[in-house]
Amino acid sequence: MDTLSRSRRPALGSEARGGLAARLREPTQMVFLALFGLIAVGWVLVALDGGQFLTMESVVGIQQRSAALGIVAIGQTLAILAGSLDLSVAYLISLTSLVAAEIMAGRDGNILPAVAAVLAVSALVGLVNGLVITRLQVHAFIATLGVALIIRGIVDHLYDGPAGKVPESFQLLGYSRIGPIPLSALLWAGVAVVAWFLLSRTRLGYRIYAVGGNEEVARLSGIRTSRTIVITHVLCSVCAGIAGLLLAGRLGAGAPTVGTDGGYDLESIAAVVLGGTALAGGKGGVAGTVGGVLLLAILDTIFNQLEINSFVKDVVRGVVIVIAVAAYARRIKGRST
Amino acid sequence: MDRVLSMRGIGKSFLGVRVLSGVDLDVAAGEVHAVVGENGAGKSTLMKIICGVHAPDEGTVEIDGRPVSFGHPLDAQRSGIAIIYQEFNLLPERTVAENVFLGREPVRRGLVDRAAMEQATARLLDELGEHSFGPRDAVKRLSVAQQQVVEIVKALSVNARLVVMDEPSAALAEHEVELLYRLIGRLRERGVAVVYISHRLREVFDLADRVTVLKDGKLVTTLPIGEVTPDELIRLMVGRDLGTYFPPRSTGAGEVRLSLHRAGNHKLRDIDLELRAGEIVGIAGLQGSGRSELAKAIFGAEPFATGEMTPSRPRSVREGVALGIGLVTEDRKAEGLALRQSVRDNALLVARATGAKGRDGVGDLLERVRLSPPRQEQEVRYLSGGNQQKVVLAKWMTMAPRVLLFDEPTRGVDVGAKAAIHDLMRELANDGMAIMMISSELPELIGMSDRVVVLRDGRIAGTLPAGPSEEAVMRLAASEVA
Amino acid sequence: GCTTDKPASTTQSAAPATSASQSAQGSGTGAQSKFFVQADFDAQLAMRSQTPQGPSDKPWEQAIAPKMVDTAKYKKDGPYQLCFSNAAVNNPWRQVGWKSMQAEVGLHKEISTFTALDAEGKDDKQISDIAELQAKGCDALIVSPNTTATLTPAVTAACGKVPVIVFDRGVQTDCPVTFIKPIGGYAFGADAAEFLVEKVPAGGKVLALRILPGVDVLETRWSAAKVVFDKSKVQVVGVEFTDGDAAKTKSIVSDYIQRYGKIDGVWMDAGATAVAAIEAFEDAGLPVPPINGEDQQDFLQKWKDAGLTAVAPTYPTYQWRTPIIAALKILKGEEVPKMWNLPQPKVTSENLSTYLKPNMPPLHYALCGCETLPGFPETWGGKKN
Amino acid sequence: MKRALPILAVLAILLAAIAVANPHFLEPAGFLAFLKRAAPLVILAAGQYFVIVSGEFDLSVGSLVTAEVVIAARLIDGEESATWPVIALLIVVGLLVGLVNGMATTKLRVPSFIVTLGMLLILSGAVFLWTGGAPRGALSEGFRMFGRGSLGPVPWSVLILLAMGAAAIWLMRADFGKTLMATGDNERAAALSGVRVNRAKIFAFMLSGLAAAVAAILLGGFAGVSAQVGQGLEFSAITAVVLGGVALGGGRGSVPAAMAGAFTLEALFTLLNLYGISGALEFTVQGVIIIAAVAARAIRLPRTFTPRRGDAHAAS
Ligand SMILES: Nc1ncnc2c1ncn2[C@@H]1O[C@H](COP(=O)(O)OP(=O)(O)OP(=O)(O)O)[C@@H](O)[C@H]1O
Ligand SMILES: Nc1ncnc2c1ncn2[C@@H]1O[C@H](COP(=O)(O)OP(=O)(O)OP(=O)(O)O)[C@@H](O)[C@H]1O
Ligand SMILES: O[C@@H]1[C@@H](O)[C@H](O)OC[C@H]1O
Ligand SMILES: [Mg+2]
Ligand SMILES: [Mg+2]
Repeated sequence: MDTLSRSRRPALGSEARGGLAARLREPTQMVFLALFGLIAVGWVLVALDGGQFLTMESVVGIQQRSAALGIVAIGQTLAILAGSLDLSVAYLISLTSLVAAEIMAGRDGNILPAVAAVLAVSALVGLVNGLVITRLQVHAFIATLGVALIIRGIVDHLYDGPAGKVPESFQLLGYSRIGPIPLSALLWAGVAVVAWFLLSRTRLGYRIYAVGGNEEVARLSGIRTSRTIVITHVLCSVCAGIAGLLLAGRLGAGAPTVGTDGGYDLESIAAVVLGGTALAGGKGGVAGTVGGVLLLAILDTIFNQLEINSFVKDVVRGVVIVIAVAAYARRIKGRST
Repeated sequence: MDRVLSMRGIGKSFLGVRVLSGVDLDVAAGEVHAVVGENGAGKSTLMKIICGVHAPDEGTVEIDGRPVSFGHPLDAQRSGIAIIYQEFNLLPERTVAENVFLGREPVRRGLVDRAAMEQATARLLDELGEHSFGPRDAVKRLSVAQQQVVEIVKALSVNARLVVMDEPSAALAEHEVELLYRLIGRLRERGVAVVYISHRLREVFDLADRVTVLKDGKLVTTLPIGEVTPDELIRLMVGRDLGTYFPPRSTGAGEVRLSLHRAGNHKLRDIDLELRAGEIVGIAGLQGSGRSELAKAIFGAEPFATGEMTPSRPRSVREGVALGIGLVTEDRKAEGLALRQSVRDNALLVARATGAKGRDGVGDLLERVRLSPPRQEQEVRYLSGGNQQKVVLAKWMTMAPRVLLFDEPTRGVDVGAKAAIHDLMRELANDGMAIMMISSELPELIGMSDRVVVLRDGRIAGTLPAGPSEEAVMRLAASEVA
Repeated sequence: GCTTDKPASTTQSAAPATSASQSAQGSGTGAQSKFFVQADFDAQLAMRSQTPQGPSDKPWEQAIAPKMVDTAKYKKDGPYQLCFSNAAVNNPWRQVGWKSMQAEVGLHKEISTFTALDAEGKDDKQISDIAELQAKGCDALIVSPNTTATLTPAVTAACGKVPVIVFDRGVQTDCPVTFIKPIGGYAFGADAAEFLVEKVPAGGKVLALRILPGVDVLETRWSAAKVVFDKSKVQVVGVEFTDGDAAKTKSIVSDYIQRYGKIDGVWMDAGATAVAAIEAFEDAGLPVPPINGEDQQDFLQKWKDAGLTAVAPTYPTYQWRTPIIAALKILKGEEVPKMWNLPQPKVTSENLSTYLKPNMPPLHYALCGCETLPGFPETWGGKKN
Repeated sequence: MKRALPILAVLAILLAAIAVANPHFLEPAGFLAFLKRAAPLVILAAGQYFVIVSGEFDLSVGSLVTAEVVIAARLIDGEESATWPVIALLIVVGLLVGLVNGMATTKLRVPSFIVTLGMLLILSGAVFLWTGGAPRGALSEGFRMFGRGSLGPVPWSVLILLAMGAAAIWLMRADFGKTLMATGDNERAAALSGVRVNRAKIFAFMLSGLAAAVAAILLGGFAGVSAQVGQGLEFSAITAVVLGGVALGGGRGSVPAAMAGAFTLEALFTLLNLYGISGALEFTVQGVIIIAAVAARAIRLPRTFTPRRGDAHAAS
């Protein structure tokens, strides 16, 4: 019963190695092309309107505006790359802003304990998210939505308004800048670099891609997939915690609604997919997310400068996100056939 | 003898179906041990038990004389076991080097040492004589054969004491198979134990020191390769004589149900073919020769772009179905069944999709395909492979097709069900259906077909009358190699 | 170089934490809000009976007990660029006010540019907006803060660069040249509560409905009502948050009706969902008890149609005109009140007919002060009749 | 129906607990009031069910409900005669939004999570762009009758709920439902059996849009115009469906179970209210219960049958 199995399959494509052009067609690179395109369009529009587009202040503004979202979106990138997602970040941001401001209570000496507490609380939330997903086998959507509700209840129960006080020195995090670069943007850049490094240079990063790419393949290759998912969620939550710290620094207090007002849950997911990371996981990266967040921020800036009302902005955002992801889908399809 | 692996009384069931029972297997250091058996005999399952993917329900596994129980593939890896899985096990989005070292990336000062990883991969590729791609290429850009090489490299990179190869050569070209031979030779010299699974008996006789035969999940025997001839080995695997088994051939072909003239698409060229009522046409060819594509093109799933097809050329599945064409796909689970739906819902899927009538007869149909016992409300995922295939058949029979295409209809189907399916195919032909059958099992193909059409590189290499010799088919299918 | 866009200190009047009147427990009203400041409460209640200064036909230019501040140092020649950082336009109250403000701007030729940024209800965005506006060369900056505590640092920062005018919700610093608001939340809350205490028989059950916690203009309304209820003989059977959602409001009221059989009065911290509350009684086949709403047309209409026992304290939207007027005064060097307390009338059954304007849409606020502005009534969604 | 048993048991327990706290609940009037209140969410859950069972998500229903109510108010503007044309228009809008969601998901091959997230932004932006930031206009009495009034003792919304529920059950028993289910289970197998999978999914999104339109008519009728009316409803609807044992990822679960999930959620809200759980902690209890309910289902099944986390990668 010798089967007819001797085979020769032709290579799928002639180009085994991707050239520059191919690289630029990667979704994560495309977002930067879109970004430059948008800046050009913005420039023209604002000039026609009689304004100046990238002034010092608007450049600072863009960075300030995007720092918190940027940091959350980095965490969300990790979760999505691992094939998961996190809907609890918005409430966690509110919670950690309160934890930070309450512990700081206006005293410089309390900054370190407050930061430590924020990191601990957010890591714990991430741990819960991860364990509910892996141990209790609850779909990430429901698991993190449930955890979001739990945090929401606690926050709303304990607080009915801004609370705590962030000392002057810590508020510098929200306001200081070095030349045109705000400290908050540096913090964002720092988080991004760490995440980039983690993803591209550490075993954990490789495992995140593997688990998100194909959990079964990862498992068969000897990767402890559950552990990877749990760690990823811890990291994602810690990013949210850092964003909470930053916002506490900016607001001078903790605020029970700062996370949800900012829409950080869905907006961070939007930024990640805008940056070309596949919602199904395993493909994409931090650079694209940074591009996605900047794209949203530049859109904001253009609308701000043209004083177009926020409702138009929502419409445009919605359209941009869908079109961008459709374009990525087209690229990928075009290449594989 | 220095036993690396020793398995005793291994038993395993899936969803209440016994897949393995009382299997013993010993593999010594420096030995190449072949495991053979029919599709579904349980070879892969046994290997997955060795590698910690499945835990055995009963029995013991010893490595180097120490009992082990692996809870995770990682445990097996740490015990020095490497495996090339039968199914593809790569991440298409990652590079070759990343796949090779997946889960075992070399680190330096806490960071993944890309350079070391890529060098080691390059060296292994070099040893295999593989120069058509490099460590940094994305796996998704590689051909199936190239990907298989990556799998081999992945297993070799472990530096294991025991390497399990589950059909490693299935997608390899001739020269790559020879490299594989040499590599296995080198592993043997280093005292590594190799478990080698293949359906190609030539490889088994070329490589193995001993051979273990599985049949229906049970151990038949383990023999030194010198004590058995190919014919005897086949008899051990199949447990009966093959020739007498198939139902009697057609008594005469009827009207032309479907004909192709110079039809082609991205994969196929100049296909001229007639399918007649009452006739079973077998399609032979090497893997990748375009057999499945031919079936899908006739059916409308990957339509012909050029040429003629009468009565007409379907541009979609629905058009194909409207022409009375049905396709039993080669991958039942991925393409044939909605596994979580009931037997009844699956059987009625085509009828419902096309809004056809005649659904009351589904019970009779299920009886006719000899689904045993006919449990209409059961989810199909709980059925055995053979019963699942019968449900797929029933699904197409609801629309009383004029032409029915079978792609690997008995793959992973046990002997009894296989016979039932064969009988049924002949019955349908006798009732006036035109049948086209693709099978990689030559004996089956030869035994069933009234005519054998051989494909090579997307073209028809030749047509043989009923009952050709295997050699005749092979010569047409692989003339470039011969 | 290292710079900060933040001022050296933002620690004026840190927190209004002097919580007074530990109220009677068991009255059902819960603990007093940390936003409660006895002195402000007393001052506001007193202001209700004071006569405002200024033209009585233009309440948005009037001020109660003003303490004027000199603005000579801000004097400059026009034309002027005014900037406005708006917390949001996310409810009808703000929508009406925003229309009025834009119309007010249109009245003044000397305003060459009016730049407004909408923070969409996000503190963080408003902080950036304020910073960005400072850079636009505004001659004056108007701020309607999203939340009190959290916008304080940003407003303080702006104070150092331009004259700042804050209105509606406050900030915890007195650096703005002027803070414009109607009398305030205490007066609102007390007006409604006093009405209920008068109309609801002793021992009667009152349900208190609030939008959401944590906004000072709303917190003060409730805390004043609490003081009034705690001193009275009515029983507050529940204090619930409605999120300003009509459906939720209606459900909550229905539940209370079911649970207690009878509710004798409804207090509300804002009128937007008053009609929903009223409907809950109607749908249960019960008479509508004494209730308060706000100066929204749908409530006033219902009040008239159903002959309710009701009152409508107001938080007039005409206050949106005042910041523009104030900004121009400041830039012309005219003095303005430090605390610009606008009159805060209440609608009663006696004056109901003067406020009810059937040609205006249901969610319109009667005290828009917009009747004389160009574009009225269409711009505010009304029909010419 | 067998699948719906666990959720029905939970529902029965919750209803019993409500009855203990509030005996009036067992009287026809009390129970009808509960049904009336639950009707919009139950209808939304039925709509969401079609989408989820086909393997997709619809996050746009909340803002669609808001948009529909706001549109209705502005167009009717208190004019009785406008009632029926506007109701017809709302239904068309609901179907149209579903059509766009479905087309973008199937034809542009954008994950429905993203498509409907985009739609959420677009709808909430567009409708307020049109009205200037807050609702304007007013609903007519005729319009409000459906959410507020009754036919004899039975509220209209309960009748509409019964009709919609029956229609949903019928649809799922019909060819459409069976092929939709197969599509959600194994899209490729369905396509190779001649199922028009894209069309089935588009239809599912349109049903969800239709459900949102009907829910909007009931909610607008119940309490009048409000900009908050749809807030968070998408998450409630998805939660309800999942509580009913319908798996994200598609191919499993029944419509009655999804609707039972919505009733359960509504009963939970009512119960928490009745027992006076502090308004805020309500969310915490809700979160715990949702996770527990879904986890319990996963764990009860033998391990080999449980869906791997991966197989429902929601999102894609
Ligand atoms: N995870 C599983 N769940 C249920 N059944 C399974 C599973 N894995 C294998 N089986 C069944 O177990 C039997 C043995 O399968 P196995 O893959 O071990 O056969 P094999 O000898 O490797 O066949 P082949 O030559 O086709 O690779 C088959 O009937 C198969 O359908
Ligand atoms: N060695 C392999 N391992 C895994 N998948 C393979 C392999 N060879 C082919 N395939 C994939 O499996 C499908 C079935 O291949 P099969 O063995 O039936 O040969 P075939 O039908 O002649 O191939 P094709 O249909 O590509 O001509 C192919 O379409 C291809 O995508
Ligand atoms: O003052 C309040 C305002 O700030 C809010 O936005 O709407 C209601 C008003 O009463
Ligand atoms: Mg096998
Ligand atoms: Mg094939």
